Amino acid sequence: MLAFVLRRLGMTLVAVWGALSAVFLVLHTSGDPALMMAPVGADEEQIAALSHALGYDRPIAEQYVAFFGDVLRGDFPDSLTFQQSALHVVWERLPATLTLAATALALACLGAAAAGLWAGGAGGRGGARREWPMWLVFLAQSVPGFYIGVLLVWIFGVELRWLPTSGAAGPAALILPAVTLACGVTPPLARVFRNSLRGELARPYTRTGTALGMSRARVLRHAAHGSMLPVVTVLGLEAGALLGGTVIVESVFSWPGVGQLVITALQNEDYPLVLADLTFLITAFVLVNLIVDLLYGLLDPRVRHSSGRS
Amino acid sequence: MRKTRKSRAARRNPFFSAGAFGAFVLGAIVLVTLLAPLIAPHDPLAQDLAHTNAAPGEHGYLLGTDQLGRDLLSRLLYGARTPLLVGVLAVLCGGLFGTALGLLAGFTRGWPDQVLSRLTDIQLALPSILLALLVLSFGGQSTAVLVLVIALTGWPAYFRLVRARVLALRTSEYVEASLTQGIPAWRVAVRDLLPGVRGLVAVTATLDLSRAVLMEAGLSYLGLGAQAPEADWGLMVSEGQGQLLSSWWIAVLPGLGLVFLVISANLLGDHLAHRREDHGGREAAAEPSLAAPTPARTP
Amino acid sequence: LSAASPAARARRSEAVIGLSAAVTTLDPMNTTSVGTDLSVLSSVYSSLVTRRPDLSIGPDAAVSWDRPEPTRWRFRLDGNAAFADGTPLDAEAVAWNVARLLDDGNALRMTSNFPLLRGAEPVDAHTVDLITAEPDADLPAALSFLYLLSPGWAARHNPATEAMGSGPYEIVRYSPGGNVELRARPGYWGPAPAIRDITFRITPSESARVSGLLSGELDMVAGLDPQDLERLAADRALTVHQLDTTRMAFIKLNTLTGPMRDIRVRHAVNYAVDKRAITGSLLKDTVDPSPGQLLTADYAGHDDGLTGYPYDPERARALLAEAGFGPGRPLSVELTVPSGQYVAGDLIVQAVAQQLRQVGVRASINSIPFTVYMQKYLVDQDMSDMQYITQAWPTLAAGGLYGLFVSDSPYAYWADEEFTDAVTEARASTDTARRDELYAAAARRAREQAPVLFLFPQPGIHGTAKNLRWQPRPDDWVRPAEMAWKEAA
Amino acid sequence: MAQHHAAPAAPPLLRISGLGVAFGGTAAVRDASWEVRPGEIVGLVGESGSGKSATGLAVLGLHGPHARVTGSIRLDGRELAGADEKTLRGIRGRRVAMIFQDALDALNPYRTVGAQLAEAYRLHHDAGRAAARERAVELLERVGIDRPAQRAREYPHQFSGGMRQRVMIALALVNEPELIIADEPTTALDATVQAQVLGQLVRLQRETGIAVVLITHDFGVIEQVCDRVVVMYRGRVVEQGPTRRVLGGAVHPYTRALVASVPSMDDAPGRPLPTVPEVIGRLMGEVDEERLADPALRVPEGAPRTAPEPADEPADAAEPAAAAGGTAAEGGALLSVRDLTVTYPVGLRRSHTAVRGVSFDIAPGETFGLVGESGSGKSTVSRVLLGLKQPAAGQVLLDGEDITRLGRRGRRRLAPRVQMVFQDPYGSLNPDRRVGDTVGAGLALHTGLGRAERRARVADLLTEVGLDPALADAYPGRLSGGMRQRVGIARALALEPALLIADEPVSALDVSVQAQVLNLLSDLRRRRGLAMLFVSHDLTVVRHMSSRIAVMRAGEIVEAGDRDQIMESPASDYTRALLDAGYSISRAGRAA
Ligand SMILES: Nc1ncnc2c1ncn2[C@@H]1O[C@H](COP(=O)(O)OP(=O)(O)OP(=O)(O)O)[C@@H](O)[C@H]1O
Ligand SMILES: Nc1ncnc2c1ncn2[C@@H]1O[C@H](COP(=O)(O)OP(=O)(O)OP(=O)(O)O)[C@@H](O)[C@H]1O
Ligand SMILES: [Mg+2]
Ligand SMILES: [Mg+2]
Repeated sequence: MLAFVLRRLGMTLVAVWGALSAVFLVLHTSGDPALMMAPVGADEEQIAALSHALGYDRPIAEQYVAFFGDVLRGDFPDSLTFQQSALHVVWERLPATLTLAATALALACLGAAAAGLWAGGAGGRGGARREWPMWLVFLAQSVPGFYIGVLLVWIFGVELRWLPTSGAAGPAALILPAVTLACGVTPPLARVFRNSLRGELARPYTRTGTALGMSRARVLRHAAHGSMLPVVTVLGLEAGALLGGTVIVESVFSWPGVGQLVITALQNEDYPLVLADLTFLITAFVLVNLIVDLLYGLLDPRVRHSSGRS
Repeated sequence: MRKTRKSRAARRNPFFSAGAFGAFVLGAIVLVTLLAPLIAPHDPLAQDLAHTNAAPGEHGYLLGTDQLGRDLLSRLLYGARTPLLVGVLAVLCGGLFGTALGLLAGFTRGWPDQVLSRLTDIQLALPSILLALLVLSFGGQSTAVLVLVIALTGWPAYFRLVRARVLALRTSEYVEASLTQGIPAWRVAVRDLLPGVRGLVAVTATLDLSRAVLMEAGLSYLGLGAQAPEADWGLMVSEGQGQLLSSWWIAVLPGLGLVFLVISANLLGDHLAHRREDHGGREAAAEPSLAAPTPARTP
Repeated sequence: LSAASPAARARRSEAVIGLSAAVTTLDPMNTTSVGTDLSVLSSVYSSLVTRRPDLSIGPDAAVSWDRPEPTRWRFRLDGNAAFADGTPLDAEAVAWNVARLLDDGNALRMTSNFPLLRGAEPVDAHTVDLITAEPDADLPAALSFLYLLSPGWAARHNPATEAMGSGPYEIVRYSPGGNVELRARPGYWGPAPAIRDITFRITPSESARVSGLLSGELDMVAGLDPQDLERLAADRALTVHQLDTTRMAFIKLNTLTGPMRDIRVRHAVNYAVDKRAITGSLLKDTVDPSPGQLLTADYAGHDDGLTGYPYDPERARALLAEAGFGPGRPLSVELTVPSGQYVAGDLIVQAVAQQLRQVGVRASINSIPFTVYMQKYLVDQDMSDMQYITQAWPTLAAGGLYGLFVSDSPYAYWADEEFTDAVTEARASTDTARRDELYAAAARRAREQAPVLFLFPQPGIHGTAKNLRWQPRPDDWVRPAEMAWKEAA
Repeated sequence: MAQHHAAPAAPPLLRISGLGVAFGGTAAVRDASWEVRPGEIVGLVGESGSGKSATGLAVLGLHGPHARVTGSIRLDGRELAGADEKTLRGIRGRRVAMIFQDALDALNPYRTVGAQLAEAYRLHHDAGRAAARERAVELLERVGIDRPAQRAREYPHQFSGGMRQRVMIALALVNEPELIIADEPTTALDATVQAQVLGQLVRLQRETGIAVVLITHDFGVIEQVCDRVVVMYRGRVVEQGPTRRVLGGAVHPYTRALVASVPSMDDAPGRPLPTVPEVIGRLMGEVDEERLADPALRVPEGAPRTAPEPADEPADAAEPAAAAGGTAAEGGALLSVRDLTVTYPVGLRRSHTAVRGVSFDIAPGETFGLVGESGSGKSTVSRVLLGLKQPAAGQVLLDGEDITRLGRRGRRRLAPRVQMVFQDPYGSLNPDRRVGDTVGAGLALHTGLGRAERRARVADLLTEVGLDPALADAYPGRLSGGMRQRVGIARALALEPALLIADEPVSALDVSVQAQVLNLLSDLRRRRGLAMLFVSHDLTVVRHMSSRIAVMRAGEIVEAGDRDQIMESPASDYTRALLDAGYSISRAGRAA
């Protein structure tokens, strides 16, 4: 198990390193950040001085090393728009995003569990009567997130005035953005859960259970446990969609989280803030996947016992 | 005989008739987009400032006009151009790239596999919409960059599926049989493995098309994809969302267009995936259910 | 849910104001964003003088001021004025603030608004003199932007992330980019504000602001899109205010390089655009087209005698043909717009582009973020052929705004001796009649030379909850202290 | 083994009458009637798809939602067909238990063995957790698992195949049922393990007197274990009766042909096996399959009771090789394997030695048998001979040339000389390519033949292996397992190799088809003078095909020598155990 954890950890670090390198490269091939940071009307000397002060005139390899040094120390340059530690700015916005993402994830898991159990638990019996939640899921999957958001604001916020449409003011304001975000994450979860539950129910061991005299509910419970593996995998992959989704959902609902922050930072070409924000998002995503991997080991004894192979 | 088999498939698979429907709608959208210059009643860019925000039916505009008095119907007819063009090109690029590399990695194993697999890990560590935002914001936006960035975020799906399939096929006896016949490895890869992943790639590509379209729409919505005054469904939703209160049709109709486009691609993809499961025999049945890709989704 | 209604907030003496962008810093000298940063900070800090809703300059920390010498302004401070921590707002403090402003090492964004200011000299505890390099009649107007920090506090705290001022409110909660919550300060030395708790809610999307107003989540939003006017006006729970702002909108032409060097082309584009059609449709007739002027009527120096370019596409085509452009050799230009920055800016640009196309000019639209736009415009000095912009001068002086058009200004992209000479002379002149004459000449020259495609003033449309009393302003300030709940009917 | 008989007078425990099971349009079981008496072991035998499992599942109502069951299934007189879920749930596991084929899949992989046993117990007993756990340990001990208390805490994947099957048996026994239906409980196991597991089952059956229905396709098992046997064909019960009678003198032609086609230790090695169609043809003339499934059909009176003698070809298959056996080592060898060691990497650093110091020779025209249990390294050796795997050490000399260090080019030269027939008739043909392409691919590469010539050659090859040449244009999806295996053989023959490697060529095939493929291989070998490496885990089959045999265990050859010497006087204990464990039907009993 320890070897397994270490291996996963190693791969995680490689992934973080690679993703950050990609970010670094994109940012550095797009121009001298000093130009963007210089005050309006600054002349070339001033820009050169600023560039030097910030270290942007050093060779790229040196900057690359320095960049990772900064990341490791958690010591990011100041945001241009907020004039304070970019990491601090991101940190301050974090709770809003976490609340939103966690609520959406909980909603998605509930929805996926209900739809998956209903449609997959039939084990192929029941036909359309059991399949309708999957059609709903299918629809949710085919509607762009921003469109869902826009429609929800229109219907529930403006026409019906049931729910707040913007800002993180109170639990009621959480409902629409969380539902929108959940709409994006539920479909893959529900589909995978349904399919894997069906697959699990078709596996001989569930038949063994029935042959031993287990009730349908008990067999379902065992099968549901078995079907968790692919669900958890998809959950890890969907963490990316969830984080990406916050970018759009936070824009639509003016939700003051890191997703909206990254959009404004990109628009303002706030180089250090983009960097800090992405570093955070990447790390969060990769961490989630690490957790998923470890969960895998917990869920499936076979994985736990074969640390050598994956 | 054929007929009964088909109808049985139809009964067993609720997506069957839906698949035909998806193909039909997708075809219709493509056709309408191609014929737009012939059938659109107006120039999609022509403004009629005297009749802005006209409701559907008003002043002879069948579906109304937008804030600049442009005919919404004509804009809708043209509006699938960019999503389809970008989507198809991105799917082609990503699909070819991912399939080729998946074939390479799965077949040779060893270090190319290691390197490429780590690369996809890294790629997947960057949520695709963020990667796209980053590249488009700092790399400048153009259709070519848009296609590339969508393809870039799409190739790992093909890579992983093809690689897994090739890894499985690689040790299959018929591939070994070809090798023992002295047939060169690359030829075995092309003649024995490629056909084996063809169906899988086709399914993935169809579902990837919906992902690409959604991503194009999402980026256009955020202002990083298609640019005004172009008629583009995602951009139109973004332009019209401020008018939902007074002129809902400006944002709602192009959004519906997107929904139809994506649904039809998803239906078709699902149908193809199911058909593979139904008729693919042993190979398909042996695949884990995960391998039948669920359509990716960009919010 | 009733707790979220304006009526409930009125009972509890609260108000929620929608802001279009995040508050980026709490340092009032390091920002020039009036609509957002400074609106919030003006409640927390006080300045020497303040601009009232009717645009006149009134007292704040300074009770009176005069100009004992041409280059010396004298301000007498309110003896009660003090910071929240009890330290007095005295002449020393003002002098320290001026020094902080003028110290280039601090690289403060506000500094460039005070090009003539040279320093401050305390006269006594409550009197301070401000010295200018040249006679500067506009200094008090400029000082309405200068918010004063406590020297002792600033030494121990970071003003960018914390605030402690002498204004009517204090900050209860602030996170970078997040909502800002204010609470009326019990010990405030001036008149207490009418509403106790203020929340500035960051709502970058226009539709979110509008739906926030309609659903009663927001009590006040400034700078709305005219497209929403009808719907908002129809809502009986809202009051919609509508007036011209001090910002003039126009399309700046790059007269230094490219096709716009040719005055015939500049005239042609001015004739090609139907300003009236645009104000009528996109701006819902909230403003009238500009009479060929760079200033709005609020500025001292506005020339009432000018007329704008009429809509005359035939003339435009003829002029273009004269300049050598026609069907065989169409003119292609790039038209840049900062996305989402200006009211209806993106739509206006599309309308202009389409109208230009009708006279054979191919205008391709380049929509970019505001910061990138400013970068190209000012830092890189790489403006495209045409760019949509709105400009205002905080002191409402013609000299200020015209200063953006003189030959050596980085804003100008226009080198015209006649105009520059007139403006320079007018600014130095103390003779008002002569000055008005010179400004009129400059205005005529600008009209004739057309360094811009003249459009119209930017409309100011502000929405408030019905019960919220607030006098709308032609400038961008949104000050909670100017708001009050009407007695519940 | 099981020779005791229950009193014939005892009322049947399970009586199946007129049972029909239909999946949509296909009738899996038709009008089947048979019964099980208490304490009796009944064998249910038949080729793949004959409806054995469908019958077994129907008894407990486990046939799934798509099957329609008609007729009657009575347990102690109580009707089970169409009974409600609740009734069935009370019976499942409690009165009738099932054992499934693949124990790895049939056990819940996510739960410990002990937990599964305890849960099964608590389903029917009002017992506490501790008591149930005790019961679980007790049963593990009873089915012969060491350290049962500790193993109860382990997961199925930590058990070997044989032990898993024992756990399955324990699971079936935990509630002390009256009847166990065991569906191919040992098919996936090695011969020695199979013997142990079956022995255990029979021992427990004796101790408890539980009735058992043993579903199998292995006549050897039937002969040694079952009291009575029920033979199914195409969904119908064509014959039933006491084991001895059915094996010795079946009255239904199908049964008789089936029994005749099974290779036996008593047969003369190498003699062509009588195939099912052959025997039936000889007995009855032309009979179509559907008519053959008629239970009323009888072997004509005059026909001999035993299997008819096959065509009078000499039983000399092994003779030339036996003669060359002594000289192979002296340079006459076609293939010479010297001290072969093969490793597979495990993880990053470690490696697993699959083959260790293996040496043997094959003379031209000789069939060399390689036998051993699963994982002993048989396939690894074949892979090295084909150049698919590089050995860690040792040499493989083909006509004196070492082929282990050949480059890509050299391997291509090797291809026409060594060819392979694969185990899995489904996996070894590319489903996306036509049969003709598959067979002709090597020709295109290694010969200068034109398109038309190649087609003609492919047609010849297909004819040679007994297929319709028109099948060249068909896709493999249309072919049956036996046909596919013939295609595989044709592909191997296309390049006219000197050495043919057959790795378990018949282990995936039904008994009735197995004989045909074995005959084809013998025939080809004789006609073409092919040398052959025949790999199998089935001693009977290896004995039938080979003149010399090597026995492998854990990567090493434990014994090698002449067929007769190995079979009659094995030198190593392991070979002896292997021989003892083999369930082979004895023709002697029937000859009497
Ligand atoms: N779930 C099912 N759906 C459709 N057809 C089925 C199903 N299960 C079995 N069949 C069909 O019923 C027939 C009998 O199958 P069954 O599994 O009983 O055969 P068997 O004798 O057990 O064969 P084997 O030796 O291969 O296990 C076969 O033709 C099979 O294809
Ligand atoms: N590709 C591989 N990687 C790692 N180990 C392998 C590989 N192939 C085989 N082995 C191991 O090598 C040993 C020998 O395997 P091999 O396939 O040669 O056995 P076999 O005798 O053919 O068995 P079977 O009768 O099951 O086919 C086994 O322990 C197996 O686990
Ligand atoms: Mg079976
Ligand atoms: Mg093997």
